[in-house]
Amino acid sequence: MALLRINNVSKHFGGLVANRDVSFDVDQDEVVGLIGPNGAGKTTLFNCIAGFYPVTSGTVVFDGQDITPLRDFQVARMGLARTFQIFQASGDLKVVENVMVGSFMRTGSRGSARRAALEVMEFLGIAETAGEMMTELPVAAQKRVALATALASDPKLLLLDEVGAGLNPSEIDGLIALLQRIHTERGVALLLTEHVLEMVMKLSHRVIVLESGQKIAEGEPAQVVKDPEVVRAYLGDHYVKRQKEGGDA
Amino acid sequence: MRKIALVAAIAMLAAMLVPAMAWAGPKEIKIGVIYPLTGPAAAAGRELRAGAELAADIANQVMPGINMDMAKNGGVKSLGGAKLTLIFKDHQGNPQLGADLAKKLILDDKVVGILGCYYSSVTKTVSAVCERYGVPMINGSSTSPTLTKRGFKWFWRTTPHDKWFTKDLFEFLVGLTKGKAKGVKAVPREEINTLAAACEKTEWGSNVAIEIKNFAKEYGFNLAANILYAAKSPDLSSEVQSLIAAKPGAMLFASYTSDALLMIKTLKSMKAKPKILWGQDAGFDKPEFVSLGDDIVGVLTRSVFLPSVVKMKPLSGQVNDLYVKKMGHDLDGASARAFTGLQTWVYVLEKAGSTEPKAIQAACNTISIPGNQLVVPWVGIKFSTKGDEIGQNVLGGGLIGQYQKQKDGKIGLEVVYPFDIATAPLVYPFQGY
Amino acid sequence: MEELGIQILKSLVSGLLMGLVFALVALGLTVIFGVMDIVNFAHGEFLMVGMYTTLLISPLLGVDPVLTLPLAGLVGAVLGVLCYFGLIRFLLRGPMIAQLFGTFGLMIFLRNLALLFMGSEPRIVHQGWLVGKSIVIGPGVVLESTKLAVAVLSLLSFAVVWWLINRTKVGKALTATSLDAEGARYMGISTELMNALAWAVGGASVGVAGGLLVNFWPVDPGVGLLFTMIAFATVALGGFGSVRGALVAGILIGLIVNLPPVWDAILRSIDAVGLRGLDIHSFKYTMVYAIYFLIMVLRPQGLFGWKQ
Amino acid sequence: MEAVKNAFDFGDMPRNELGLAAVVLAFLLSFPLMPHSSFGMATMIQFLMFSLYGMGWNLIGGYGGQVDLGKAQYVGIGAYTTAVMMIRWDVPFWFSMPVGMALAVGWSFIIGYPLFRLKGHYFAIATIATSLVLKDLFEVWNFVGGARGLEIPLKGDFPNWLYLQFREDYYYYYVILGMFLIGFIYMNGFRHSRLGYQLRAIKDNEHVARSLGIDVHWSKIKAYAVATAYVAMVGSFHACYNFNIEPEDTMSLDLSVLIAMMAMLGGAGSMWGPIIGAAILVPMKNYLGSWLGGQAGFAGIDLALYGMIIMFIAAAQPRGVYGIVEAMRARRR
Amino acid sequence: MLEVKGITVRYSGLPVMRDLSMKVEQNQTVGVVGANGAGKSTLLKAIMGAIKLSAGQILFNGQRIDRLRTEEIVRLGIIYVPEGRRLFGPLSVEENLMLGAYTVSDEASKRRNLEYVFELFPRLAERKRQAVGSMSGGEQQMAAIGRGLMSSPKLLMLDEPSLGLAPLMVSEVFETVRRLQREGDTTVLLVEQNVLEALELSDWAYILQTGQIRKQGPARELLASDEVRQAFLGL
Repeated sequence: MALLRINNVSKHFGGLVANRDVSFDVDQDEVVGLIGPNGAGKTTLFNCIAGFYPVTSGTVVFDGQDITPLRDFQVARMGLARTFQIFQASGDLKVVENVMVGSFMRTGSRGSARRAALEVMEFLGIAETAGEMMTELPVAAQKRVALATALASDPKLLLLDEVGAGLNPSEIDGLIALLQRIHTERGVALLLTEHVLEMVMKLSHRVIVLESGQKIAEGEPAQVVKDPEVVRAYLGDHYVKRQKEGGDA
Repeated sequence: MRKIALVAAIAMLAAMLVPAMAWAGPKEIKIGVIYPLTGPAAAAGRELRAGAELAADIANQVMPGINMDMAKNGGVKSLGGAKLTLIFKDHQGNPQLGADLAKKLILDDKVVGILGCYYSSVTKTVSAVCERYGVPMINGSSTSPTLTKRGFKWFWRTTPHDKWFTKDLFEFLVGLTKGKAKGVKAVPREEINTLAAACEKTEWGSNVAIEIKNFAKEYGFNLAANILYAAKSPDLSSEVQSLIAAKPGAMLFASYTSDALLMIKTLKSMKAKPKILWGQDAGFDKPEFVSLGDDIVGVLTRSVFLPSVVKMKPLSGQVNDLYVKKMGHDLDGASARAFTGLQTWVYVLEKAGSTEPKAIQAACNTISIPGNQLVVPWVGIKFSTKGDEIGQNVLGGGLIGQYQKQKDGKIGLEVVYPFDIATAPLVYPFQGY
Repeated sequence: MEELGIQILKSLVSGLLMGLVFALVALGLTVIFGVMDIVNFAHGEFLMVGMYTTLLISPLLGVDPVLTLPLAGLVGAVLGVLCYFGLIRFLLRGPMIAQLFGTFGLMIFLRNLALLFMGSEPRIVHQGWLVGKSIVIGPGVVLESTKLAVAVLSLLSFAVVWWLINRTKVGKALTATSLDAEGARYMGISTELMNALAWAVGGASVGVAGGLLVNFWPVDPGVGLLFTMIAFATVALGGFGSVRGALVAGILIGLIVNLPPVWDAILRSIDAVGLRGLDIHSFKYTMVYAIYFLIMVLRPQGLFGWKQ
Repeated sequence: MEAVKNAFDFGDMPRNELGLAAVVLAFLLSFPLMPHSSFGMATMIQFLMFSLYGMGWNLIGGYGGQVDLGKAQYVGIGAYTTAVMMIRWDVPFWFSMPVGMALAVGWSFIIGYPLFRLKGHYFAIATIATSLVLKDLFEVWNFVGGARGLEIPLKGDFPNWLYLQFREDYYYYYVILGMFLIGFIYMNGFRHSRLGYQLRAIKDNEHVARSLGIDVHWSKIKAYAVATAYVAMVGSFHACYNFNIEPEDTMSLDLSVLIAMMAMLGGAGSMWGPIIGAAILVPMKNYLGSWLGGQAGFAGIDLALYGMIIMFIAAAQPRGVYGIVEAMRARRR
Repeated sequence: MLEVKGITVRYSGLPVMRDLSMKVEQNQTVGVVGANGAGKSTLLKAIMGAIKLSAGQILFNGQRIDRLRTEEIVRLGIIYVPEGRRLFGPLSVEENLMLGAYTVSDEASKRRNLEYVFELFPRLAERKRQAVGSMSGGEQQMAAIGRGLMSSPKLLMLDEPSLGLAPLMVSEVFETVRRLQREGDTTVLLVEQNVLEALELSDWAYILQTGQIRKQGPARELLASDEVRQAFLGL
């Protein structure tokens, strides 16, 4: 029994088809990467899974329950957390308070919410920023707090939308290690979209490739990268052509 | 920045902590006067203030030309010729502010008593403060009937209230059918038996509406429409349409100034043709209303004072001359009543011979001022001390005036009721539009 | 029954006229909101300024009040531009809360400035081509000349604004600014100028409206509030920023506030004594707000709105 | 019990703010003992009333980020409940006040449900609409006295704690001060409650809030209900303090606007904002009005000045006076 | 033609671009590539005056433009086709194009440009009355580029023109850029995530990372370097 099962999900916006008949599974002990060029419909799919958009057709089953009709906050309470691609900290919350909002999903008590938040922050190595204001942190740290907040809600599955965007290579390496620990030590399944392919390749057990809203490939990272369809989708026809020409020459 | 804030805070604090440095001289009697000097009724406030000031001036000086007891004494004789000092406060039409100001006057300025407040709603809160502190308050110009139904021990009202005025109207209508009106033959009852009323729906107007309803029943008139409309409404066409559709002989209004102006304009545009058009003072008795000119010839309004009273009451003429000198125009309902209110204070103090509240209370409850002392055409001033109306002047009376074109071509109000003191023949029926 | 029919006709006519008056007053508000998403709480005070302008200037120049309309419009436009550069420009940087707050301040400021200089007494125009005239078009069906003029001006203004927005280059630039101010700047459009223009157009339209209204309505420093609340309901009902919506919603509100006489006529014609006591005149604005609230709940973007 | 602990936990407040709070508290407690004018006393009572109104407003306007211009309807419900129960059934204040709060909260749920589907200007104007509708109904509803309003009869014996009838204002002062302290401490607890955190997360970013399992719509309605309780409580007090209530002064748009204005001026979304706002605007309104407004020929100059100050604050610092304080603190750091 | 000299940009105090310098020569096509968040759009917006500089200068044909307002920069002939296209959705294709010519007062040149755009993108001509928001992503991108061409720009800056487009559309868009290179005297500054295409198109390229230039050189050379392939493809 897969933790998350996507069955033939389609999403239309007016006449625009953002996702068409996408199906795949994520297991409890898996890290799955969802890749594809810009505009392939990855974020839309995330939003459909998280209940932020109603799907046009198809079903999403999470933890044995059909969550297709549920609203986003209900889905979140089921144990499906997510991070956002564009994260804007504007408020007057301190870092620890921000993370507490996540842990308040599981408890009504401020004390235990705070303990849970601090524990997660300790785990993520950002405990020392607890008293600072969100807006005073650099972007990379803000992203970590967002991750901590999602994690503090004690999810079974974490949807990560472009967590690596805007980070430099060394920061990305740190993030990879962190995500691996989240997966192994906390037993949280991960489903991530990423532009930084390097990260997806290193982390994922399995990769799903979307293009123009459709799934075009699925498999182990090493294989998928070699898939000519994928290379073409990512690098364009010319590149494929040239590779061939190069091969011929 | 910090320093400025600190200084500002200290200044603010000081302002709150230091009581007003009003120095009480030995021969000074302080009366707190609370009127709407700004806000929507600021125009009336100006008249009220001038009326009260004029009364104080007359009381404080010896004025041989005025046939009034208080004009001869140069102060309150029984208090050793003490002079009156008026402390004006502006309640802006806000009951809460009015109450706060009353406290300020009572506690900080240590006034002997209060005069005010024009708006019935403010008079209510202010009189409640006075009642709590046991400070006498005389009210000269609030016409809500409920004010004297509360059994207050420290509240007296000189002016007749809306119930009286409305009753006057019905007496006038009945008299009209009996041929009592000057210059008009008996009007067939059917002609004016149907009434239609439109009153603004704040506390004053809705009180008037209730009185109209009750008296219509009592006098057997058919009240075909009794509309409450939102005051300061941008559009009165629907109200006017309903009034016209009721086909009334008389249209009755309770409106403040801007509504009264818009009402007349709308009535004109819709070609309303009632036989009688009557307004309950307020907006119908303002200079701006008079500026409507020919459109209001024949309109009736109740009042307690009309300039034409001068014709029959020399005393009124004397005071009016002083008022014209001060303000440039005649006394009106507001200023004459404010004058009378303060005048009552003077007579009460004279009688009490003391500024002790108890003495003033006793004086108020037993005072009787004859009509020949007053500028308003009343029988006199005498407050009821029992029954369902405590503190109400039982000798007051209303007038009904009619806008008529006078010899000099100006539009002015002539008294048409009470019939026996009418200053001009009634114009009937109303011209219509 | 015949009486009822005539009453419906009368109410339709006066509702339509009044509706066009409301629509004209709301026009400037919706134009300004359309371009920069700002609700101007001082809108009614602009109307007041227009009214006073005509009231004061007409006797000064010795011309008919109607002839001073361009001046009233000019004063409104100048006031609008001044407000934009003096206040609104700074408010745009802040959140919505600051915008409401700032225009509130403007409202209080303008109203009390008028009180300071003009006094609180209502004043009216006594003489003029439109004053006190009305046209009888049927049994009891009367067109008041000022309202008729305002209605015509209203239709004209809507036509002009529609033309300006849909048929001119400047209009396109205004639309572009309202859709995406940053994007518009990349086209070389000076959005600052466009915003100022919107305030000028908004101010002018409400200034002219005020100049015409004062032929029938008395003016005092508080006159703005009567119209502001209705204008808000009009604009929100029609959908913030929708010119067409303001026109339709204005007429709708005009018709609603003219319903009570029809109700009275119905009661008379069926002789429903029991219901006589129910005076719905006092509820006519209640109905406007209630209907506004219901429509908002059912259709949060308003009748013709495309922004939320 | 944790709720109580939360309410008294001021640990996250900057040290200088705590010091300020102690000074303010000492000042408030001892104010009646200091020499003061009665007008100053009345001003202080109004300051406390408006602080509480503002705290209520701040829950939705500040923490929730939605501008509410219809708070007066709840002042009205609280005031009328107390007045009606006192006049008709002789119910003491301490019983009618909770009933008034409960009725107001009930009404807030009824209109809150549709109201919070709206946002921005639509929400603001819809709150005006609901408040005006209720006021219009009260103006013609004879049970509550219609436009004539209700007047609470004097019991005659002072002080009367049961019916909150006192001669001297300092009794009222301590009653409202008690309410203020309870309100302030409760607000501190609310800030630390789950709903408090959730509300701030909502203001920050609704999408993120939803992804954390927060039912945004329902949370706002709940917070609105708490806000309503604050306002209705003071409304009940207002009825007893004023002895007379009318729709025109308890439910008017002016009152709603004033409440919103004070909170916005002080700084929406902070504990101190409404208090600062009331501390500035109430004395300004009263003193400026009585100093300048009473002068012949200067009618309006006080309020024109008032408008200018509001415009200036709005343009200079959208987060209000507290925003200025914060900005200064940030610069020093 | 365009010279960026040591600019620094801060967002709420934090530098997102530090001491960055670059050059665009007349009639060149210059590519700027980098990952999401590397600061590519920030660079273009800074050139457009939409973001204030904390330090540095920007010169266009020798004139300092970093103090000018956006609309003044547009009038100098720098046209920005923004990321996400920023078309005016409810307006028609033609209206959008005409807005692109907002700064042009010469009717004849407007007409000429319109014809040129329609010839370049026949599909836009077919749909000129359609609301631009209802068209497909590729068509919208054409409209956006077409709109940029309406004022005969001296420097055309394209921000991620391939974003969100199907591969076929992407090639079509790049084909257009190529054609502009051949036909006109338009200088193009191209910002792309689609590294290979961008590098193939450009004469000179900059690789941007976390707000700084990491590498620059003739585009072909960069294309061949392993470093680039690794950085962007993880291959």
